[in-house]
Amino acid sequence: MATKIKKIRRNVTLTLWEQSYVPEILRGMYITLEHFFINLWGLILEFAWSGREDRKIATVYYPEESVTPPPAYRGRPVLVLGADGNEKCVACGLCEAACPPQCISIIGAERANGERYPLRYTLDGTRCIFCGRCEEACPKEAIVMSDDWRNLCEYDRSKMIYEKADLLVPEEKLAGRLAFIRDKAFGKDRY
Amino acid sequence: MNWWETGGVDSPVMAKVKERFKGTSTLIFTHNFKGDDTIVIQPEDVSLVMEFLKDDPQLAFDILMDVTAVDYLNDPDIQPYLSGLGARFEVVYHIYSEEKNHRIRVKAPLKAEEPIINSVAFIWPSADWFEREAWDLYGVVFRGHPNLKRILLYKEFVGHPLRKDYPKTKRQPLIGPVN
Amino acid sequence: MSEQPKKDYDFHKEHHTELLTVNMGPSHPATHGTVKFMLALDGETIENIEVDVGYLHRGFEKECEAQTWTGVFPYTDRLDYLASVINNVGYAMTVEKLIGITTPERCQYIRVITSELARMGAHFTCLGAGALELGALTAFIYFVEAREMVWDLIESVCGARLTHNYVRIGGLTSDLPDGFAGNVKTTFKECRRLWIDFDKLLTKNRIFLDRMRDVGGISSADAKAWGFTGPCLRAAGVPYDVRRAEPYLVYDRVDFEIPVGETGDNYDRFQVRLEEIEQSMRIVEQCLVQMPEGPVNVNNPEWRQPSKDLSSGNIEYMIHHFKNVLEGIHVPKGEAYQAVEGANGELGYYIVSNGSGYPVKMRVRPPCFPITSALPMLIKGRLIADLIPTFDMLNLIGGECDR
Amino acid sequence: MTLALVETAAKIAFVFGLNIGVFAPLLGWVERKQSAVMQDRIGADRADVFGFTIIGLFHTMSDTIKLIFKEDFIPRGADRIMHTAAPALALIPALVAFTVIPFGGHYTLWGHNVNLVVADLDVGALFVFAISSLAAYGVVLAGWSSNNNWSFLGGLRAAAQMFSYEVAMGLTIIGLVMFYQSLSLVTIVEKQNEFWHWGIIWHWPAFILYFTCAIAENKRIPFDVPEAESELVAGYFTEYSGMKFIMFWMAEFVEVVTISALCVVLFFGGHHLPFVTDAELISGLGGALYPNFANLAAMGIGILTFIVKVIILIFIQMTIRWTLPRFRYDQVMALGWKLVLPASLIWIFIVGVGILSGIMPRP
Repeated sequence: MATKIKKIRRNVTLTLWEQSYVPEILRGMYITLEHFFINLWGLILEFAWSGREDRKIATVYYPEESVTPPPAYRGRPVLVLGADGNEKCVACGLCEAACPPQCISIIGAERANGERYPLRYTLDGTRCIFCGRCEEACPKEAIVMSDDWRNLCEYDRSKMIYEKADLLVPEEKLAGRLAFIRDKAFGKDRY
Repeated sequence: MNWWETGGVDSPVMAKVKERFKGTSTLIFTHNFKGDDTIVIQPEDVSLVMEFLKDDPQLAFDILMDVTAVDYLNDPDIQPYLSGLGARFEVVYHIYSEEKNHRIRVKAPLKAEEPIINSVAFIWPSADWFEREAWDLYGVVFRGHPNLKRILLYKEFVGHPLRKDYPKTKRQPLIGPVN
Repeated sequence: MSEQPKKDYDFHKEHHTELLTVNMGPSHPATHGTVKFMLALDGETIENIEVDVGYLHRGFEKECEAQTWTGVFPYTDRLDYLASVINNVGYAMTVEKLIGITTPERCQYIRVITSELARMGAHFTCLGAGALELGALTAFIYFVEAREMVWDLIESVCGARLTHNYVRIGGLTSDLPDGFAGNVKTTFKECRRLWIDFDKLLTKNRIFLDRMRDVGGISSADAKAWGFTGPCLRAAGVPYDVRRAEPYLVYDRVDFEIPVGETGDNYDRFQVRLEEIEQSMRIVEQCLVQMPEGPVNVNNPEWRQPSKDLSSGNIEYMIHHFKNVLEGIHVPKGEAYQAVEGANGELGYYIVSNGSGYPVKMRVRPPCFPITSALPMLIKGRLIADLIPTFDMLNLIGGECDR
Repeated sequence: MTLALVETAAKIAFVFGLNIGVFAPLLGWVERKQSAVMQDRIGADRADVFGFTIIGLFHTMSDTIKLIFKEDFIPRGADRIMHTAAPALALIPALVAFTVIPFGGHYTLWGHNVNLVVADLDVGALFVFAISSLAAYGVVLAGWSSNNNWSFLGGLRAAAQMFSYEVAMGLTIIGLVMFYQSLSLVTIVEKQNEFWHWGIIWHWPAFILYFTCAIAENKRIPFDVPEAESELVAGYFTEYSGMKFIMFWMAEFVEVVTISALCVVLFFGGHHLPFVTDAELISGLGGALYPNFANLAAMGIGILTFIVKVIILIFIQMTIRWTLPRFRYDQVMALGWKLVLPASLIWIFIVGVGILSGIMPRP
């Protein structure tokens, strides 16, 4: 493909009429007022009866309305609680090694029937950068990036050190994310 | 089979450079691994080589893309000529010619005890900040540089952090408010 | 009327005025927080300026030398944090060049799509901030709104709005979501509407023209000497774009134009970036049409983590997976340099490997680093009010310049 | 005697109550809300009293309360007296200029002649320009006394800009004064009772020039170079916080209202309705049968049209504020001395020729 070069508009010669500032101010005001009256009409319609879809304004009334993140969204990493009440994690330590800021620390132990499980699983919420490498490294799909982003901040750093109790989330809640991992991220036909 | 023995024919740029420096001892080594033409030169001749690369009409290397240093303390066997010269650092220049659309990588091995090389800031002004960064992080001295001071780190920083013998977890002395 | 007063005699000797020294930055509204200008002012004219960078230096190289080859990706996000995917793509392609593998067709198309979306986001921010610094708040908010929509698109693909962490060596973390093409169409319709509004608000506006034209100009020879690349070099009249000069990925199959300026002043840089947004949209639309179905990852467990349902059952894959995560992939010995067209210019990676899982040298060629070194030459003798648009149009990104 | 006193007190209460009590805080809300809707945003709407957030109106109240309780910080090495006096010096001229502006006409209520202007000076226009030039002192003192390089530069810029635009502003009005043969704003308004005698019809170039100078005088975009956030952090009021900061903002908003009121009086026929003269209005409302009621109604309508016109002009100023980028400092000076001043001189010449040759019929 020959390199096609496009000369940019230099607007060097302004007609005398444009030399004076007046047409430019009017053009600028026309645009901003156009936005103003479209949005105003949208607000009146919305205020009157119709609700959200009439509103032309891009912003969202945050606490009342909220934005639902897409399936690919990487929120807080959480441990998956299996149907049988035990976590799926086998304390192999791969997420601990893969985590760039090293914010995961695991102490493994074995149950009576020889299954490994994490005796203690701490994830340092103040260090976590939500990069999703723990989710990739985990061979058992035990740690998964939920789409939980609300009220993650605390006034006290020690409260942000998540222990196993605050990390466990039942599998049904994470169905969306697990489906995403099995299909889009690591599905068979992606390779 | 070592990584640098790629065989294959020399590109016109490499042929021109080899032909120019055939008799002299400037060229220590050349290779074009993965298609990147690379020449390794004696540190003393850096100004000579650079001026030739910039002024020669066929080469016309007019944009100095990058100047950086590499510390081969722990594994000198990566580059074949390092152990022979007893060199530890290596200053690497990446230069690109906009008209001819070709690139070259020039490398100059430096000994550990006196990492000094001539500055190329007078040929390409863009080298000014790159060389200051190489001095700041690696401690390579560029003779003739307009103002060789630290650029990324603060004045009172002790040592050159990117050297391999600078531990990652080293603490710096605390500096209080100046006034 | 906007010509600078030519000084033909030495002002100080005649009037013995003392220079007012002022520190602009590092936390000054116009410096976006990471650069300090030590100005010696004679009234409003800048007699002497010294640029002091390094306030956002986080030791990127030292950090990467302690990380495995795959663990470096979250760090590359934080270089040019306005267009993180381009950094990821640059790094991944350099390592793939050193290893010698090529990714499947669909992966190359998706890499181009996400890079162009990220470039649009970066240009929206740069132009919006440029207009904001000159007082045109409404124009800034229009482009922030356009950027929000593009970031929502990227979020639906990569999972995060700013630190994308989307590309891997030999592939991508995930494929495009369903209905992505439809979203792109509606978003681009909105973006073009806002682009036209922004263009109408500012491009022929006499106040804006006087502030931007003939300010901070540079000739093409000087631009090349000072290491300019990207929009700033193209504004100076040199049509150098890595996507055209050394086509990588699928840039040789898409048709787009390179905007080129004439005098290299702020107005040209502004126009070149504005035009590049339009070109990026064209590229994304063409890629969405040409993109084939198929895999996005290299099916080779030595480099790319295998698919989940295989590895959890098959012990041989499991060994590879454990070795790759714990020790990192063993990139063969050697060195490689690969340049990619970043939002600010040529973003080059120079890596040296000694065959182990950890890089020996991980050098990033920051496009805005040499451009900022030319700022004193551009601005000396001009007014303090000219420093602001010039600095904005050079578009220094703290993360990329200080690493 | 006491009746006249009561009348003046009522007028003063009305003018300053309207100006400070209603317009200044309202403009704080208007600036946020209008810019928000213009920029596809929602704008401030969180401050609520018992759950009622009438689209953000309580925000002005919450701002004022917040700023009253904020720490009133005087920087080290600042000149304390000047630093405290500067905001007052900036606010008072903007207020006082409102006294000579007639917001209504002559009405006879129960045999008593009421003239709706606080001070009916014969030199009304001159008084306004004299007072508004005092505002420059407040700004320069603020810049100089804050012991901060940025505000020092901001103060200098403000001084130079305000002086150069005062000169131009005065000259743009002389065309009108020649046309209406009087400096007193009250007679100017009286002569504009018919639509075709309004100032804008014949003097629209003077209106454009006057409006530019007025915005420059008030240091709002595109002339807000003294407080250019991107260059001088916040210009002359960098070191101000709490109530003093609010006084600078109040001065700016009151100035916006004063400018709009002046434009309405000089160019848009004060309180007159477009095609209805005062006499017709009073007779139309049953002047013969109930004179007092008719006069009272006419007075109400007069004040209402005056306020509506002022609101329209404020809306225009706000739109300009949110549309244009900012000048560079030397361009502001060049525009003031090389474009506006000569243009106003030429306009005076044109008006003179027009009047002598009879093209411009004087009312």
